[in-house]
Amino acid sequence: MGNMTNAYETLAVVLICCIAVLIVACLIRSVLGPRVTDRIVAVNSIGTMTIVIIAILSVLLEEAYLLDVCLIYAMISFVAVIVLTKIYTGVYREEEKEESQKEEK
Amino acid sequence: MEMFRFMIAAIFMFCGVFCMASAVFGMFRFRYVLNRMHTAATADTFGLLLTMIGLIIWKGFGFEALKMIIIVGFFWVSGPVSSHLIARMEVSTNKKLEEECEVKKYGEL
Amino acid sequence: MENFRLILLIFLVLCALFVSFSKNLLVSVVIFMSYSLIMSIIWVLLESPDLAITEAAVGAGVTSVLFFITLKRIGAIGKEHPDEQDETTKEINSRPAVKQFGKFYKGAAVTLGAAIIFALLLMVSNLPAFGDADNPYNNEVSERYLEKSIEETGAVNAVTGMILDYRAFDTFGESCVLFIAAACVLILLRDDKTDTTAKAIQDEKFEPVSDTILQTSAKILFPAILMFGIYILVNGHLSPGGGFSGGAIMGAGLILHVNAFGYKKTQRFFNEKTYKRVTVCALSFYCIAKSYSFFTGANHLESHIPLGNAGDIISSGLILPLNICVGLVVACTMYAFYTLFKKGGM
Amino acid sequence: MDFIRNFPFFSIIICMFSGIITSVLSGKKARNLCIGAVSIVTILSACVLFYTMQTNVSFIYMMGHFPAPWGNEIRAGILEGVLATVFSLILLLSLVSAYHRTEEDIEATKLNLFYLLIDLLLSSLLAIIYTNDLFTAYVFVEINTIAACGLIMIRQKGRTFGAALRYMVMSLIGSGLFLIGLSLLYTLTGHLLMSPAKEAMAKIIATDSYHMPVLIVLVLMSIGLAIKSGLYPFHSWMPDAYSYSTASASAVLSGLVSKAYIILLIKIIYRVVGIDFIVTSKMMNVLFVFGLVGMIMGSLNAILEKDIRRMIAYSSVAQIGYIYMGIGLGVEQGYVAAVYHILHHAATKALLFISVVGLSNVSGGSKLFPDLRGAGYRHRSAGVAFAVGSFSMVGLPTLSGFISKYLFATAAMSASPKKVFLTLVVLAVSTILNAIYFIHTVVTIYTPAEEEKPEFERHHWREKPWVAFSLLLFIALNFALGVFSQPIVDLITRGLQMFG
Amino acid sequence: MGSNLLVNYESVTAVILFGIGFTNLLLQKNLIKKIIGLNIMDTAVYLLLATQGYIEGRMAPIIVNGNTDPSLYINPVPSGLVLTGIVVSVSVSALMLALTIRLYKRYHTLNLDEILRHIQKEGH
Repeated sequence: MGNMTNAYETLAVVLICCIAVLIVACLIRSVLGPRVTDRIVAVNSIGTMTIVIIAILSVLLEEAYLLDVCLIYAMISFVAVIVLTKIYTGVYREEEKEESQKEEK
Repeated sequence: MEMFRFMIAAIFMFCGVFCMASAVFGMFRFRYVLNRMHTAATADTFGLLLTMIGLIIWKGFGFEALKMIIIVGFFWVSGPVSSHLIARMEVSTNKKLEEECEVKKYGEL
Repeated sequence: MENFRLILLIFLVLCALFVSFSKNLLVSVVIFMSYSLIMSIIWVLLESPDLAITEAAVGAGVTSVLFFITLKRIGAIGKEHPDEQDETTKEINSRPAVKQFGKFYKGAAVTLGAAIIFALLLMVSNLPAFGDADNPYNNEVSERYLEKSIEETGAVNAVTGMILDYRAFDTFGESCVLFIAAACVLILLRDDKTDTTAKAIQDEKFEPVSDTILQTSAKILFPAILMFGIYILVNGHLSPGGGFSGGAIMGAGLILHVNAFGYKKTQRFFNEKTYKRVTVCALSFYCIAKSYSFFTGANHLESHIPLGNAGDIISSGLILPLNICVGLVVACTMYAFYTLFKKGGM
Repeated sequence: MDFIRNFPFFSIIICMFSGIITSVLSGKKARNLCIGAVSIVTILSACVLFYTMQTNVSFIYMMGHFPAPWGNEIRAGILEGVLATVFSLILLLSLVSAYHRTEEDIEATKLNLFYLLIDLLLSSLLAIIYTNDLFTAYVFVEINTIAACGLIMIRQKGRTFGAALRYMVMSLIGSGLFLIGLSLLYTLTGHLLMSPAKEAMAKIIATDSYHMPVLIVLVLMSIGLAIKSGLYPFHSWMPDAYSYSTASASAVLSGLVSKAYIILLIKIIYRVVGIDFIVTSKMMNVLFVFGLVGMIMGSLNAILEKDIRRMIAYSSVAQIGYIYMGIGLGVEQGYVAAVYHILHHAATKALLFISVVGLSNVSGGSKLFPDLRGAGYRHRSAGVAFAVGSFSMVGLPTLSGFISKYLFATAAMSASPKKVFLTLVVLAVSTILNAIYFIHTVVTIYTPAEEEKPEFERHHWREKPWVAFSLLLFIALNFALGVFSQPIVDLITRGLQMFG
Repeated sequence: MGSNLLVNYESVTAVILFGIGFTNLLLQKNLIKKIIGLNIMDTAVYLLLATQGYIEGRMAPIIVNGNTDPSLYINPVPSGLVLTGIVVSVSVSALMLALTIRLYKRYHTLNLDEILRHIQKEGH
């Protein structure tokens, strides 16, 4: 059974490091991203990858309550996406209203 | 038996991480915003499912497995809704949408 | 595991640098949100799940939402204007004296920052190494919290036992910090226009357009989020979590409900009056319960609160009701912050 | 365990509870509840003072069922009793004497939030005075900062938001430095409570193992608290913060809020590090030099000011310089003089800010010197109060200012020779500068204005008896501090001996 | 005792983040950047505090099936302090954001120097 645990351990560590590299790539995407949508999508996928990392860590460190953290992240990234999209569409609609008023004048 | 189970779990988790890597690769590769958003959303949800299945196989059945299923269930309900919201925001605010993809006005469907 | 920690730490420093040098405000807020996402992975690695949950719910969740709304109210989201300066400032900035002072100020601040970093680095190099057991703070104080936490406070989670029973005065001050910050935000952002017509027009403007897809999914997810918030709240003394994070999750659930169903439906069960009543009742119960336990403790009287047996939910004396009170206060305050920032009223 | 030992705990809880209740009350009820709570707290602190004077020992009050290094605890002695009584008395007087002005400045719907901020401010002041635990002190320092920021911005004008934001940025830098010093201190000593931390610190100093980190921790903590209390180089937020808020708010802010952080610094010096280590470390000289420079520069800026409220705010920059100079002397009498100056400055500054409100009421609400000419005749009690306050600041005998300058001089005698010369010179120069701008203002308000502007109405004290009565009480407090100075100085010395 | 600088990475990162946050709070002209700098500074201090509590090879301070031997768990005191600190920094940044909104509504700029110049122009 001994070699099984460190086999699992190396598997988990390798996976976590790959996902960490992916997170850094997502960060660069969110910095470069020309449009607001890229930024929201990048943060959303950083959130999902954090969920996966914490899930793997919780199985690796044998602590069941870390899975609550993953569930919280799922909720938080969902609420953040809703708020951001509502805000951006609201801002865009106001801009259009201003332009239409300017054209009427 | 133990080695067999480890192999299956490893395969599932590697596929999951591969999906995520393809999502990130897709985000950099595609030219139009909607394509980038599409790859990120689908691959994320699928990658999450595969990794979670791998973890469940690794951990065996118990409370952790139940929690992971709840997480996947929650994500499979909220993921598409958030992608829908982002896509609708993109469509309604992108002025130069025509040359990115042909858009049928509501009337012409 | 070693190099994984390194990748995350380098990621943190990268985020901090990106934030300070990025021109666009929305980019810096988005990067700051991913900064606190990664910070909570580091809390997991440092074996403190309580912090991971609180940072996730309170730090990453509510702070980022408040930042987004502030950016909207400031108009920094839509238009790509970095920092447009009106003509007087440009004229003033072009004067040589101001430019010279600007350079001096920038140089002084950077040297001050570098000096502080250097002093602290010198300090850190003398601190005990990372993670070794025989450091000065691993003494009888933390031993007793671990050994006696079950029999003295009844809490399985030693951190919650320490917060709500051993060092309860700090946490009482803590909920007063949240209460007074909510009062200040009320002073600033609540606009009490007396004429009801203007208020009606304004309410109409903020009513979100009803979107069936979001509403159907909110019908499923809103009860799930509230249920999960109550689970974290009630299990505060058994598993990590407790009042603050449970309350923040319920606050996030309320924010989801407002965004999906609009203010009119939410006002049916949660408006300004319920906010005031819930906060005052919860905080005054907290105040009375804690003064009772302080008074009996100081005068060595026997406080007749049963501790119950360790494992189940109704145990550990006052900790459960206190967690519920703190949870209610935090949930109402987070929702109040959201509505005050967005609309200036419940 | 006689019942009186609960009084410090009762006073903190009463203020917090009344603060929580005021959030639902209306403006008028909130004011009465707040004034009732503050007067009860004054009586309770006076009883604590008398009790500790009889038993002549500082008692420890366990907050909760667990003894020292595990649970929180409050420690009350003679010094804490004196400070608590004087602070709550000054808060009560400044509330009562300017409540009509507060009602004019603040919208009716937000009046109860003002009294909520005052309640929680007093409870955090008392908690900082009484606490024996470093992290509790940090939490209540945060409550103090947010309450003070709320008080600065309560008038909802453009200027007050700018002043409040500047205050918040500077004091958050201060509390950030204080927090990192606190966490490094915890890393070194392993204790958060002050008394066990002192033994651990004594062991560290004896073995000289962490010599460099102890010095860095001390520097971080004292710079953090110096920024928050507005010592000279970090004082830029002070003039705007004090001069733009309502009358009783600026009296409370300038008199009490910045003093709480200095008391916390003295507590850390006495109870965590011990005076002997302080004398050897060079750190105190830094504070001493900053104090001296603050005394001179504060008074110079005050002379150049045209607005009377900003002038008084700059003069409190100079007074904070006095206090840090007293601490920097590093001698027992130096601390006694510093604490006495805290009491003197709290009483006189609050008096000055309240009387300025009376003067500006009768001169068309403007605060510039030309309009204030002859205001002393129009509002008799405010003119007398302002004159008494300025003479006490300048250092007229029989008033508390003279006694504190005398205490500083005697304390300087027993300090190291270099410091003696510097202190005496700077003391003399700053007294002269004080005299210049205070006497100048007293002269302007008492020179009869050439043409009597019609719209300046004369104020008769029978219209608002409360205002005149509380101004009288303020003047009496100043005279009491000056005349009965010897018993008060003995109390402070006994308090400081048992403070360690 | 000299240099275990290279051993404890977390403390070094915490100190660097504290420096970055501190200079941001002091140097940035834009108010939103200042508030983000404040948040970075606070999280850096909490990282430093929580790193001191960590002990290699021990579990989180949740007593597993009644076995209360302290050498199994890490030190719970720092995580208690940081829990309080996180909520303090959330309430402070909410207050600062509200102030920024009111300042922007009044002066239509986020640059602190411009705001202070407008205030001086307004006179007493």
